[in-house]
Amino acid sequence: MHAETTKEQKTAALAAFKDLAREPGVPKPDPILVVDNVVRRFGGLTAVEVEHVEVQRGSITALIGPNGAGKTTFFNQLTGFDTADSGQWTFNGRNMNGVPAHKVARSGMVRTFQLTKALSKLTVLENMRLGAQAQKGETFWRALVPSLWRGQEDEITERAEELLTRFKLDAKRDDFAGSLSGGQRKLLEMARALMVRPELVMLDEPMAGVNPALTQSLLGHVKDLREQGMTVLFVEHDMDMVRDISDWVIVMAQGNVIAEGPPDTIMSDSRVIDAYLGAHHDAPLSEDELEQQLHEAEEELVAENEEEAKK
Amino acid sequence: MNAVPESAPDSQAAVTDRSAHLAGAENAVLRCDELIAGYLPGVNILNGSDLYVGDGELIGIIGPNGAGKSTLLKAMFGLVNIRSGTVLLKGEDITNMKAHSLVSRGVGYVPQTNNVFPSLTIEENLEMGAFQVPGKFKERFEFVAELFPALKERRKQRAGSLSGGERQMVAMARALMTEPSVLLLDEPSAGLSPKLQDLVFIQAQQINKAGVTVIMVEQNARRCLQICHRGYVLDQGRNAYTGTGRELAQDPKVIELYLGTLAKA
Amino acid sequence: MRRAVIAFTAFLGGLILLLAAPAHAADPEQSLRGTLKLQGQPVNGVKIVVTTESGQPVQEVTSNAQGAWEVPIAEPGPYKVTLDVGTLPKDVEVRGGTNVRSLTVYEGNPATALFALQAKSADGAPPGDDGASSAFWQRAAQLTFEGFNLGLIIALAALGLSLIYGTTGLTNFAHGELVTLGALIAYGFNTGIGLHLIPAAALAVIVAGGLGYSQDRFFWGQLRRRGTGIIAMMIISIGVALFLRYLFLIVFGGESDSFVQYNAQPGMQIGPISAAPKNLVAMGIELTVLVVVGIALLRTRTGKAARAVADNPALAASSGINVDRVIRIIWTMGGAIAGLAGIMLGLSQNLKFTMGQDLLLLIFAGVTLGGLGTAFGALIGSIIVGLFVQVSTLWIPPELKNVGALAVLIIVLLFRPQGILGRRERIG
Amino acid sequence: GGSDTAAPASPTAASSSAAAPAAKGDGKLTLGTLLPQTGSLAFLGPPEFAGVDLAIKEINEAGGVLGKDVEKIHTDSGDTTTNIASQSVDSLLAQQADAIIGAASSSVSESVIDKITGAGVVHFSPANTSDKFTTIADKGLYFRTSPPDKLQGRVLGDLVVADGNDTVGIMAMQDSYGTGLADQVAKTVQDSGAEVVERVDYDPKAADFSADVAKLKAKNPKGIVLIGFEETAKVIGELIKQGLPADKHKWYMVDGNTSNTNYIKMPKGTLKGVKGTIPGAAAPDEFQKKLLEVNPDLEDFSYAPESYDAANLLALAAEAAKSDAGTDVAAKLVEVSKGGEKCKDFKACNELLKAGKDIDYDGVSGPVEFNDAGDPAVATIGIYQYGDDNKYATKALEYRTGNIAG
Amino acid sequence: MDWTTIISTTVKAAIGVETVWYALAAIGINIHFGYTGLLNFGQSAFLAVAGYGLAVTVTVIGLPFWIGIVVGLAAAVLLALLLGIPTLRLRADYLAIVTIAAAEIVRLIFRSVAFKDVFGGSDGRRGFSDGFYALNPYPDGTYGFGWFTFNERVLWVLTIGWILVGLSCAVVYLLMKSPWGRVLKAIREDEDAVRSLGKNVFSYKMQSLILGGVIGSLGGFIYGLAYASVQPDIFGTETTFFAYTIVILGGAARVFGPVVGSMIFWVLLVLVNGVLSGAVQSGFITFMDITQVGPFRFLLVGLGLILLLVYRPQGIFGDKREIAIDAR
Ligand SMILES: Nc1ncnc2c1ncn2[C@@H]1O[C@H](COP(=O)(O)OP(=O)(O)OP(=O)(O)O)[C@@H](O)[C@H]1O
Ligand SMILES: Nc1ncnc2c1ncn2[C@@H]1O[C@H](COP(=O)(O)OP(=O)(O)OP(=O)(O)O)[C@@H](O)[C@H]1O
Ligand SMILES: [Mg+2]
Ligand SMILES: [Mg+2]
Repeated sequence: MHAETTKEQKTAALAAFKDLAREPGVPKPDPILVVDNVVRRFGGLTAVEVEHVEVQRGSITALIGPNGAGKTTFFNQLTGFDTADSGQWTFNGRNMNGVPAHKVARSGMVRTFQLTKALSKLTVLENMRLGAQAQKGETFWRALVPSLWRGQEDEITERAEELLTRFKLDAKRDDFAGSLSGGQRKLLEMARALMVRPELVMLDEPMAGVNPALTQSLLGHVKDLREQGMTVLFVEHDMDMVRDISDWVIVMAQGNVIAEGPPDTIMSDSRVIDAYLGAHHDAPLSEDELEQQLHEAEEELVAENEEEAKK
Repeated sequence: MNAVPESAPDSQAAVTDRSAHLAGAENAVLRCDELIAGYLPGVNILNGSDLYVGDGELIGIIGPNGAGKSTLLKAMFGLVNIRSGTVLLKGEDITNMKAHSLVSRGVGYVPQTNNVFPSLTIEENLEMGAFQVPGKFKERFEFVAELFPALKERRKQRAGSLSGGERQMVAMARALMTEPSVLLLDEPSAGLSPKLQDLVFIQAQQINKAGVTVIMVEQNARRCLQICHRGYVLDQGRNAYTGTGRELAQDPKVIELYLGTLAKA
Repeated sequence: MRRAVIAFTAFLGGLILLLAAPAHAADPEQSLRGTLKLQGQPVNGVKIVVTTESGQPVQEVTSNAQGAWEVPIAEPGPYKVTLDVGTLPKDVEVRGGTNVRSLTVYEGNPATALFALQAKSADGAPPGDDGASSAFWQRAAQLTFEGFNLGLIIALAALGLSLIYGTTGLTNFAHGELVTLGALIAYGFNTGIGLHLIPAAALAVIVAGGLGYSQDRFFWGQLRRRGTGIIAMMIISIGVALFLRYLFLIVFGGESDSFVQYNAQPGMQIGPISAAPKNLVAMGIELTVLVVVGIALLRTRTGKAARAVADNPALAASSGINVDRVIRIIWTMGGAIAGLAGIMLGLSQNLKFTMGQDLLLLIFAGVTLGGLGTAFGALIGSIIVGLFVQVSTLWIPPELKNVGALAVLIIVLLFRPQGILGRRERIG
Repeated sequence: GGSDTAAPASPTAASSSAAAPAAKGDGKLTLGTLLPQTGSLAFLGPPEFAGVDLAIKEINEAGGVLGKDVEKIHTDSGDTTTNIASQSVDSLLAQQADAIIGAASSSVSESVIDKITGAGVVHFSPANTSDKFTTIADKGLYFRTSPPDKLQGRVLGDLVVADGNDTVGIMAMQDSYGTGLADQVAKTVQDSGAEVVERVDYDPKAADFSADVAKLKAKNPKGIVLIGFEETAKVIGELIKQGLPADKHKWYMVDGNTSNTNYIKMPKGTLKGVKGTIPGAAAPDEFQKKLLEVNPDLEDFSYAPESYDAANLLALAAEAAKSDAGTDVAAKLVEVSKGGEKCKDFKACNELLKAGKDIDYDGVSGPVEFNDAGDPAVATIGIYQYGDDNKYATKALEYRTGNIAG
Repeated sequence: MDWTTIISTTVKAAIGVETVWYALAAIGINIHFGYTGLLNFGQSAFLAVAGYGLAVTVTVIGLPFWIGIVVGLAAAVLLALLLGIPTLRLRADYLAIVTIAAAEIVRLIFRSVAFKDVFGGSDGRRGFSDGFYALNPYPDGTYGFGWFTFNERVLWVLTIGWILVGLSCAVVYLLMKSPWGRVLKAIREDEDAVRSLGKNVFSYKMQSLILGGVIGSLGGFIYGLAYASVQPDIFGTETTFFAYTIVILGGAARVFGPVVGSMIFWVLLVLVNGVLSGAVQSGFITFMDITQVGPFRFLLVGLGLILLLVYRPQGIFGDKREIAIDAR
């Protein structure tokens, strides 16, 4: 498997996962995030009901599941953007329920939004700079004296520019973020979250709508993050990506964690295939398969029509 | 703007010359000629795009982020002001025509973002989809409910509280309510689970088989090229490559610049 | 020194006046006087003693057959008047107990001392706590009614605002002026042409609707087409408000006036409440309009389209909705409803060029309290505001009655930031 | 305002010690007005402007002042919310106004008095009632012909008691006019042995007055004193609705709302028997006819007499001083207002002046005798009564004259 | 028509006291609304509490002028805290209404009979400015040339006023260039995004509310000192509306926007008035009489506001691109 990218952290992560049981809620050797009994209901609908889940430090963990499984809602609970009906979770051993969103982020757990939140009337570069933590110039009194924060600002800018280049947004650096295309916003969202230098970054469908060529080059970057010691938890529907970069996969359905395991195992799990992946979970369709599928579909349609005609 | 493909598009699929376009566009259902359009004064996003769709064709548009794919669709649909160039629908000039009059001419559109009415329920969203043909609502509703059963269960839920994927379903379903004869889809598969992505592609194909002309913008480029008759690669507001889906999917240049090799592994 | 000058001047002035105006010359300087009555009947033969402040006797008199008494006073200044209780008829007493009045007599003017007389009752005490508490409840009932009365007018005005806000996102600060406009048009038909108020009002509502339509057709619609942002539009609406308000001032004048009919209509007593018939009819009309429009918005195709346009105009257009047409319908309705609200306000109050402006804050409070952009929210919010404005006067001085309503707005939003019927947006 | 002798006690003494700038008359008397064309008191503007216009018309017909026609410049005082009075004063001062008649609102006057008196110009208000102006630092340049609230309050209070109302309710507009008058009425009534069972200060801008009236109703007073301006029509509508009509309870009104135009649309007899007090020794009837010649659209006449008197007094003082400079005029204002041969209009007074006599101008609003603080010292209050047609009889029931200070 | 008068009053208005204190109020609003996106429609309340804080401290309690200023500033900060705690969680349009409500409550309390002993009812308070004028370095007299003159009192107020305006602009300039300002602007765009990046949104909003309120309150001082009085009705919603107008005129989120906006606003108001009354008086305009000039002027102001925003929605200094971004 991708021997060329296997580095120290990756080996460590893989080693950690090696002997783990493939079952929901399995304890990890060195969890950075431990979640217990988190429940969130909307009226009669139980959006999230997670009994126990752990995320291994220094790994790339994918969170997958059908639409409406509760992945985003789960993220919202963990990061303080919504209040869970019950349950508790710890990050780095610290109890995090009830902690307001900004404190969650400061403690090193940063999330991105599925429906992007670009700061429209700030330039792309300013968007990026905003992400940096512990800025001296962000306290009122020090802000009044530019010399106190200039140096730090330059560093931040440099870092921001690096990231922008990486995310192919460098040409847009001085444009308003509001004028970005859908995909560019996704990119900005992710790049901005990385500016925080979090310990755990939670990406909510970072690559939906991003051009595949670019996605590919960004995956390398995500892997680098792991090498830098970051933990990545991401939601994604692109199975190629999941297979390529994740060390571990957690599957949610109807609010519950239904399966956990390494990508390959998960993708051959029949429940996962039923609930999520569908008939062709593997690789893109070959021409023949495509033909066949079409054929099947057509037949179905014909059958339907006939049925209707009978009525 | 994004990086320009370094070498001029010179591979076999590279067809940017207008003669081919003009030839093909002769009897097109929908055609755009040298569109120039943009949002901000003085900044053009589309720099003379050409595009045509024949009757019953399924067209794919791919390209890097910010290339102007969405803008192209919006321009055709009257949501972005066209600065020069023309859009013809079945020979009729529809340049800068209001969106709602296009709907009555049988054009349907699924936007990429903000594609549901958040404060309306799912059912009402779909009702709006059938705004011009209220009589058909029941029948069409049954149809889309079968496609996306989740929608029927939740018909009274406000779309604003739906998950990203659920919204995408609503958006797709809304456009299918009218039985359009030309359908513009802007990344319909984004955010959907693999199973539903399949469904969307199959549906697109089926709808197309049923005689509907489809233009589809996709970042799931490989899948898109697999099912489409012809494809356009858009870069910097211009057509960089055109060709049949298969041609484009196999063009090494296109693969390198736009498709990536990941999925091939 | 200064006082002396003033006194002298005054004296001089008084003197000259006396000379100049013979009508007054007949009056013998100043006096102390009064009339004693018991239940409307004069009481005579009661002794009244007038002394100076320090107790120097001035004069004693007894009340005459009309119950009147009068003591001429030579020197202006403070005096004491004592009623000799012993000379009162049996079973009669001075209300309040004290029979001494100390009052000042001013130069050239009579001063009246009043001794209210009452029959001695067995228990002595006039209606006590019981009466007070029943008066309290009666007032509470009246205020509740008034709360609904005012609340419904606010709701009607708020409905127009809410419709327009809900569909176009425009926070229309000129809405108060649209309310005034309706009232003034009706006034024009009513007094200018001499139509009876009912046809005049009907006509005015139609005209107000037409003006609403043209406002959008020729003004707001054009701005939308130019891509004017909503904040800019909001500020523009402040400009429109100024423009219209002062136009009204020029045309209508600064005074207030009323319709020809139903002016100062006497109330009738319904249980603990007194209400004028016009109030009841107005409330009926208001409630009907509110409910009908509210339901229409929820159920009809155009109503749903209006909400769709509110959410996302571009998508609405993509769904085949003629956005401009929907907005125009809403503006027409909004204008007509605002006009009707103005007429109702003018009916129950008076007409003035600032009448709408004076109500605007309460309208906004109502709309916000209920949840912006929801028709029934506007209804509920406005009625709550109306009720608080009125009922809070049970405990706070009436001059501060708006404080009660505004405070409740703040408190409710503290617990429900999205308003009573508003819904919170999902994050993420 | 406080004369220099009276001022030292006031906190603003420091700035008042500065003498007014040297007078610089140009031989032509220019009267500026600073009266409400806009704002919440806009309804008071037309009668006030008309009063000044009428006076100036008569003055100029009688040959003007110092041989020249009096010039007038009208400006808008707005109300305190619009804040344009100060700009208006700037423009008046720039146009060499010698005296400024205004403002209607005490608050507006307060905000510009420094500016006006600082320029050595007479500040003459026809309507300010706030007692602050008695002691304000004004360099001796502030005067007013405002209705004498204290006297009116006393007269009204006595009237209420004399009519045998042992329980009295007061509805007063919440501003310096309303509360000042209400205080005085309440005091008189209470001293006389009647009881003020309820006093409601209401916000004149309120959308409706039902709560205010309900509060009054709960105490069921025999006599109801209504103090306010034209919004009283709304209050009356509410009184009638809630069952406190004038034929069951006795109503009393004041100069601000005793009107012949505001209530005529009400059903016949609504105001029958209601009594109102208006300052001035004559029925305003005749005067109002003259005003209507100046402005036929007038519907309200509040403060027109006071404005008219202000203009006349200024003109007479200028004649007496033989100068149009503000400080000179101010110096003569007290003199022409009292202590001399009585006269009632500019023409007559001016002739007396020309004949070298000391004059005492008696105006439409009352005898207008200034004390040294520039406040009117003596006044006449007429008591009027409404008839079946919701208008008051032009003949007063009685006049009462007295010292305002008491 | 008397052009000297018209021009002289206009020029004076451009730098006059009203321009100064409206500019200060508008600078505050610019911080709230322009930079932070807080639709604070209760700005007049900040002016009010500051003015009354000074007035009551000096006249009722009898403390010296400087303490009055400190009390006024403290009152503004306190108001910001009181107003902010319940309201800063609200969506922009809700916030607008709630702040109007709060400001009205403040005004109604100041003018109420119930508190007349403290706040002076509808007449307000006067007699607290001596301490300020005692500091006046200008000797008595008039200063300037020709028709362009001020007396020493006005000159002193204007000096202080413009210094305050200058300082406020400098502070705004420095802050908005800084990361602190960046956070505010980001909050204006999307709070949740900012929260997700670890910034305490509430705290920044509160800082913004306090800063804008305090700068606005300086306007309240200038008003009170220049007129030597405070009155409740000046602090009505109209004042806030005009201040908003000024902000938009100048261009929101521009450092000098409010200052230029205020100058333009007052110049227009005075110029229109001068020209109109001049024209009426000298008979060029006959369709209205002189007493209608007042309303007509405001009518024109309304019209001017409309036209300006229609043809230049971004204001004088604004950036057209910014406006185009969120056009609906
Ligand atoms: N505020 C809300 N009110 C009502 N229902 C809600 C709300 N938020 C989420 N839901 C429901 O909860 C379920 C879980 O939503 P969530 O967004 O977490 O799904 P998801 O797993 O992220 O899906 P996707 O892959 O489509 O993004 C959905 O069915 C959604 O409709
Ligand atoms: N509302 C807007 N205002 C200004 N500029 C815009 C706007 N929307 C898009 N743009 C600009 O137009 C360019 C093309 O945008 P468009 O949305 O058409 O791209 P796209 O090809 O659909 O990209 P993606 O695949 O990321 O959706 C982008 O570079 C962006 O900067
Ligand atoms: Mg999701
Ligand atoms: Mg796109």
